[in-house]
Amino acid sequence: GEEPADEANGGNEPAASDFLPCIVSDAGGFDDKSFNQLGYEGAKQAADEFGVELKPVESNSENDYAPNLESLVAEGCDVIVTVGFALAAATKESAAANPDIEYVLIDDSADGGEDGQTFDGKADQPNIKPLLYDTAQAAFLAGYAAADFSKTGKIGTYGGMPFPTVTIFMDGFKQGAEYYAEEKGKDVKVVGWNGKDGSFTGGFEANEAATNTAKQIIDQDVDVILPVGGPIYEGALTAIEDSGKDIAMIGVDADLYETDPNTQEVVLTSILKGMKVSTYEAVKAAGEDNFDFEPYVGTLENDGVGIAPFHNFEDQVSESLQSELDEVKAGIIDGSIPVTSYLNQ
Amino acid sequence: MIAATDDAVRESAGYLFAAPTDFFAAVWEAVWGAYTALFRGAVYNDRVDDFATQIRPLTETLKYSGPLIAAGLGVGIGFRAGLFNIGGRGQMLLAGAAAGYVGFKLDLPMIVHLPLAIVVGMAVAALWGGLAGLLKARTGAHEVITTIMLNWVAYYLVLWALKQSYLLQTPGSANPKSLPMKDTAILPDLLGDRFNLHLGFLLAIVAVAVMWWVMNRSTLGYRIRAVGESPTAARVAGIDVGRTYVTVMLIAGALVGLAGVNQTLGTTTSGVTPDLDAGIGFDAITVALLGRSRPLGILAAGLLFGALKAGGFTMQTSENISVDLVLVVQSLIVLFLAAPPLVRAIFRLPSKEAK
Amino acid sequence: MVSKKTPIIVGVLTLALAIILLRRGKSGDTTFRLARDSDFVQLPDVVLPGMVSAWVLLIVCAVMAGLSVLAYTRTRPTPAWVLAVFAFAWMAGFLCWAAIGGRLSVVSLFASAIALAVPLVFGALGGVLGERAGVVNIAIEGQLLFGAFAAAITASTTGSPWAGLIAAMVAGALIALVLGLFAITYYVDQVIVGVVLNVLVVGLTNFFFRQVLTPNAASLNSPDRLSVIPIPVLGDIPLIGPVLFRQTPLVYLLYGIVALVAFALYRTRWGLRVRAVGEHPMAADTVGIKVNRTRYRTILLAGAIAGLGGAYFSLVSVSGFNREMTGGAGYIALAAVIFGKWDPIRATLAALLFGFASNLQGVLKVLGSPVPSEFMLMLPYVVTIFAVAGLVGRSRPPAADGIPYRKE
Amino acid sequence: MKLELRGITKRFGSVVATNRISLTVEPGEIHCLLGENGAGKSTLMNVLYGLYPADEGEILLDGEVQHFTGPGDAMEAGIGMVHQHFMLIPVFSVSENVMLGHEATGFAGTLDLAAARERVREISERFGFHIDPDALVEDLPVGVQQRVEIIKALSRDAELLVFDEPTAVLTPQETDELMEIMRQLKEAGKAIVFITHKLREVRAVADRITVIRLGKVVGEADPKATNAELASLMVGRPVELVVHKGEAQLGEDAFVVEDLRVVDAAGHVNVDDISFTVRAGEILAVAGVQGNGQTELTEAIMGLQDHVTGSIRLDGKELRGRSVRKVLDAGVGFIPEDRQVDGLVSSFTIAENLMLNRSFKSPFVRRGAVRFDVLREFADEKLKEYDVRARDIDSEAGELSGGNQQKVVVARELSRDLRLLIAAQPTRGVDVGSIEFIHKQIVATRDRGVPVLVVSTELDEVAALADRIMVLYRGKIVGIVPGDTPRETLGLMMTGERPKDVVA
Ligand SMILES: Nc1ncnc2c1ncn2[C@@H]1O[C@H](COP(=O)(O)OP(=O)(O)OP(=O)(O)O)[C@@H](O)[C@H]1O
Ligand SMILES: Nc1ncnc2c1ncn2[C@@H]1O[C@H](COP(=O)(O)OP(=O)(O)OP(=O)(O)O)[C@@H](O)[C@H]1O
Ligand SMILES: [Mg+2]
Ligand SMILES: [Mg+2]
Repeated sequence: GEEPADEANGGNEPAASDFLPCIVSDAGGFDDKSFNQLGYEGAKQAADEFGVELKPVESNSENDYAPNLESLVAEGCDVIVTVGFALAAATKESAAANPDIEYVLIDDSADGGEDGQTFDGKADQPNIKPLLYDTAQAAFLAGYAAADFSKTGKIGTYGGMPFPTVTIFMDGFKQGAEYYAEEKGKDVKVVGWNGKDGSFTGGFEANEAATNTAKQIIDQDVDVILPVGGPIYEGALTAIEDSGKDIAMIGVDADLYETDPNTQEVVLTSILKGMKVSTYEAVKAAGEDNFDFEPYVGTLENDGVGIAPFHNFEDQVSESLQSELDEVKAGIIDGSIPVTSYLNQ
Repeated sequence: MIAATDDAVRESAGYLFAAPTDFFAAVWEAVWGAYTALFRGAVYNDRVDDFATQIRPLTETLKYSGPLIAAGLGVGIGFRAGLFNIGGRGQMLLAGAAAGYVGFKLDLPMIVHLPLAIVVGMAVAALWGGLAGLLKARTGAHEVITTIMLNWVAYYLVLWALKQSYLLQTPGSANPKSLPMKDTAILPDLLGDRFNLHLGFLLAIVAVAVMWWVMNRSTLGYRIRAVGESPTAARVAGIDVGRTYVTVMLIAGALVGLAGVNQTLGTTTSGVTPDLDAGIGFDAITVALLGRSRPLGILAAGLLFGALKAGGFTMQTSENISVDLVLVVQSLIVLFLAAPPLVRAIFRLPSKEAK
Repeated sequence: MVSKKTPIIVGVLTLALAIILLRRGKSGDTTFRLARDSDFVQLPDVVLPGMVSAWVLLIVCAVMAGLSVLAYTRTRPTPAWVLAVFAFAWMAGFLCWAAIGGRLSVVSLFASAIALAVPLVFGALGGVLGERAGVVNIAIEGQLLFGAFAAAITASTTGSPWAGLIAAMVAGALIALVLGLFAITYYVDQVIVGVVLNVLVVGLTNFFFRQVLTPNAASLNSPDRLSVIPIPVLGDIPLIGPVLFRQTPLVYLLYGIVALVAFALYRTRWGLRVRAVGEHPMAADTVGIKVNRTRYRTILLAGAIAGLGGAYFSLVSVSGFNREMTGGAGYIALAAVIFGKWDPIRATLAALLFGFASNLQGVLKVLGSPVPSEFMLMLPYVVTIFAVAGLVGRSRPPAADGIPYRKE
Repeated sequence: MKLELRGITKRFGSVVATNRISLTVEPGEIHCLLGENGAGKSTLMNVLYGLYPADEGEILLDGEVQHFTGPGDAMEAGIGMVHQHFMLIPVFSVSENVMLGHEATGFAGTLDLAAARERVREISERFGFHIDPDALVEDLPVGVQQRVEIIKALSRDAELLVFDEPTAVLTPQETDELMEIMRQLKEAGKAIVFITHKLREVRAVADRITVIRLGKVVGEADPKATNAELASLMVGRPVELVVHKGEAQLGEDAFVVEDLRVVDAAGHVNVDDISFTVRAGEILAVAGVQGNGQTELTEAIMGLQDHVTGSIRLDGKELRGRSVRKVLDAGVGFIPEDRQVDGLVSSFTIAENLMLNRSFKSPFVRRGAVRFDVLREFADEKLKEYDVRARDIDSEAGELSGGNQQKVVVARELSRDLRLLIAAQPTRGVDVGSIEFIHKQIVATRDRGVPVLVVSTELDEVAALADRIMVLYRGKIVGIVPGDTPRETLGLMMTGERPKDVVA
């Protein structure tokens, strides 16, 4: 997160154009090391390119969503990015009331109709563009890589809270590992997620619960671990350090190797969720007046999701791994390798 | 201009360690400037022309006050009986979830549906609060512990229910969110569509009136006060202290429950979520204390807090004051309001120097 | 009169375990790991036939339950050793069953329980001290958070985690000072001040985290962690060593502080005066003790201790500060204060029980418990409620707790 | 040390508690302060002790003006005080209480408890107290707590000692012992201020007597003056010291207790198989040293004790096992011994306190609502009838002086339709004028045909009221004797001995 710093002189300068992009966070705030932050960075990047100010508003609770949107409307925003499924309802409402404003909704389809049960694959309001990410696909690759990398044959994962945006990673990870096991006829065990339920720290704070959950998983002889949920990966980092063993970690959302240099020693790879890029593009399109309201679903195919390079582990993973991953990726893209997640069930 | 001062805050924050005084001066200026924004967001917006929009902030304040008042009453009645109910969060969550369940699941005419949803929500919360009361009466378990723990239990319970499609989860969706409320279960708007103010506020006012009567006029209130002031004397006077604790916690739960109901059926009708309490359960403690646990005091404190909340949005969006500083400003206001002698001391200081 | 509670609880627990074993029998062995890979003495793993062992332990439980009932019928309280044996056998039996087919590290089971409890113990000690002097400290959460914040920044800028610890203490004491100013000097309701201070600290730390720490993460928010420093010899004792003496210095500091606070509170002039002021300030005043000065001093110390607990979050659990990273630990600490009946040792035990239950929850989940994770996450809270209702019962706070002292 | 108070004025809001009071106390003198409840005696002493700053006036010790900022300064100057409301910390041991504030310490501030114990023992021995230095104060009977207070004052070698109503909670023997101690202290050259409502005591030890009324000194009295003279000086009107009571008109056996046994949570038997009967129109006084089961007996009758066996019948109906509320509903009036803890809610107004145990039924309740109009009318009436000295019925009970608080409790209990009255220590800490009044009310209740059980450690009171006297010792009945049994015999029985000539 570099952006907030150079905001300091934003207020005094007159806007270069009268385009006003805005963004509302969910209760996690823009420094959640996850979707709020990436969404913010993407929107900010677009705003900077236009030379305009981005109006960011944070929410403290779900009570704040609607009023925050309202006050942004009052401020004359042209495009409003809303982050998280929690904002879906408020976004729909605001969108209905303000058909001239363009909305970008991250991580929810805004679908379900009046009664919440009529799914037509489109956002319920025509001026909402949903940004969705089938991260299970990317996590599948990560699971495959982890299974290949693991020497103990045990890999683990844990999440902050059992929310679908969290468990979708765990789902793909497990499927990928199982696919590997089947293909190679090896025994690979996934600890911490059984396809339905698993280990959770009970929150998205980087605290002892996060560290301890990681330790418990490591205690099961796991040597690759995937923590899912904002800053809880920091707990895994600590647990790895304390274990004194060679354990690799897999990051989520962005390339952890880049965003947190402290992790460079241990990140095997990261599961990328292209929120920054897609938000950037959506805001940019809005600023250039060629906004479209087609739901965006990030997949391996459109590079909306993916996995990061192995960086320091480049020479530790098996030689054929990268090419195998490319094959698997192609398989997923052409549908020959099915990956299930809540987005396509 | 005010925006500029806030930028000054940010700038000085950058070199905080070099010149802390600059920073705090900037904060103070920003805080001062924030008041106008607060006022504009909470009471009366002088920047627009038509009357309805001008007073809209006031209606927003009232909307936010509703649950704060109701929950404040729930915490306050506990204090009157000598019980510290930190369980607002759990009680609200369960109330909201239960009311929400009735609200989206059943098909009934409004005249039945809405009251039923409200009553079910309040009843569930009452039982949850009553549980803490019962534990206290039966085993002596301290209500501070049990209510804190029950908050978490309620939270995970609701979270779990939100994953079960036969309970709260929207069928076909994976998100922990229920269906939106049916129209027949939504608290109607009081001033028409243009305003968000809904019946929940009136219910809270009714609760204030009822509580005022109960605490000041009824024998039940008399007994509650007696138990709160002197459990020993109350016991000798034939008042069953344990039973009174249970009664109080039942009522407290129901009142806090009203706040939860207000959330799902009034403020955010789009469905039950695990965050529906929105921190009100904890704010209610301050509201109750600031209102000295008296119904009318709680009404006033609730209105103040409602204004702080409503004004906070304007502070954030139009003055670029970060939501975190909004919290800071709010807590400073409460602290200084609670300490009139300190405020006097601060303001007397210059006059002394003048002499 | 002997309470019926104990035999009833013991009986119900025995029955519950029996039902679990009957209904959900599994087959396979249970592996208990008694050492970590890094340990000096490598005790071998213990492999037990899971079901058989569980049944044997259940029988032990049943015998103990019988003894408890017997004691009750003779109107005697259940002997402590019976309870101890019961607790051990029950837990062991349950784990034998739960970990069938898996590996359970006994060292981790306890070491992690301590780790989870550390900030709670610091917070609870801070709470105990404050309340013993008659000042209710709801602001433990704020002190933890501010301590974590100050520790991270200071340790990063100075490059020394030890400086971080000192900063954490100062930060905690600072919050205590504000609490004192309002609650002691201006008689503002202590609970209001506490609750509001928590909000204030959240606001301030969030603000600085974003505006200052995040942009300058490398220089301001990447402290060196306090790493594990095994104590020579002690740390090599099998089982006990790795559990107690292969921890971070902050944990050793905690042992010292718990002992010191417990000692000072009951055995020194300072402690006598603190307790006097919390029980009957007027009486203390009549013998010439400056009530409010004593209260100030005590809460400042209490704040410093709680602040240290904050450092655990940002210097031990993870390295660096994160917004609202204490996540309600201060409230749990508050519960531990009361659960521990305002006694430093008991409060420590209460926090440890909570830590154990949280850890157990995670361990069971990793081992593949069929119970939904939401219910597993509830475990520590539910255990606390049962413990308080079943074992602790009525507890009496210091008589003048929460009451400002004014003379007229 | 010579004490001089000059023109001390202390106001609480609009109340002038002491109004330009001047007083001199010489070394080796016992100076008694007499005055009604609320006259301002305690306030004056608290000013002297540095607890309250005086609004006007000055304090001189050996001719030097003192400026006390707190009790610490006063103690430093050699003043010791035994407070009317004990300044002891209940959860501390005797030694800890005694050492508090001037602790002997060893290495690194550790308490030297051994030294404190020694000090307690030494002083106890000097004055013949029997006190276990390690006992927790809360476990001690009030009489013993009183001694701890005295030891506290003595342990600091005070030159001027203030005793604020120290005898209110003492047994006759204990009182005599205390008088003896005061004489010893006086011999040792200490100056003593002694506050009491008991004229017998005043006449026994006083060298000089100052009478205070309504915050002002109304004069000095001669220690040789008669009780009646002292009493009328104090109250400002003639007082009847012995209540005239007619022959009891005995009715049937209205209140029958059989084989009553009360066990506490720790398993101690506090009331051990006792049986007695009180007839309608009779006062049975329960005498005994504090802590011999009286408290548990009354509480068991009221339904306030948990482990009670035996039978308690009122008008043939069993009371045992009923809730407190049902016992009250059966027409039992109860004046608890500790009015501050059990009898009143101190933050409630007088009016609210007057309906404390009638919050369920008429006259003050109608359909769940309190009838404040009826209550206020009633309260106004009782305030006058019982001469409660308070601003008005909206004064908080906690603001009243002890005697006036007691009157509120008595007024509440006696104005109910009683079938039985239980009065525990009904006049503890109450001034002579009020004692007279309260005694009259109790006798009047008897004369209405109500059985009355009076518990008192005060032999004067027992003698004044009792038709028959039951002496308790260690939870057992020593004997039930006629009302005119001589003091000496009763005193002996209270130690557990049963003189042969006593008929049951
Ligand atoms: N001893 C008591 N202490 C406190 N509250 C009580 C007590 N007894 C009853 N209540 C409360 O008073 C209300 C009325 O209860 P209930 O119907 O038992 O009263 P009642 O009809 O006057 O009594 P009863 O039927 O026993 O004569 C209830 O809210 C109950 O909880
Ligand atoms: N802290 C206080 N605040 C307000 N009024 C007080 C306070 N203390 C005493 N008073 C009032 O001052 C007056 C004198 O009270 P004080 O306690 O000195 O009486 P007293 O002579 O000691 O009576 P008693 O014999 O009952 O102990 C009374 O009217 C009392 O109500
Ligand atoms: Mg007095
Ligand atoms: Mg009834």
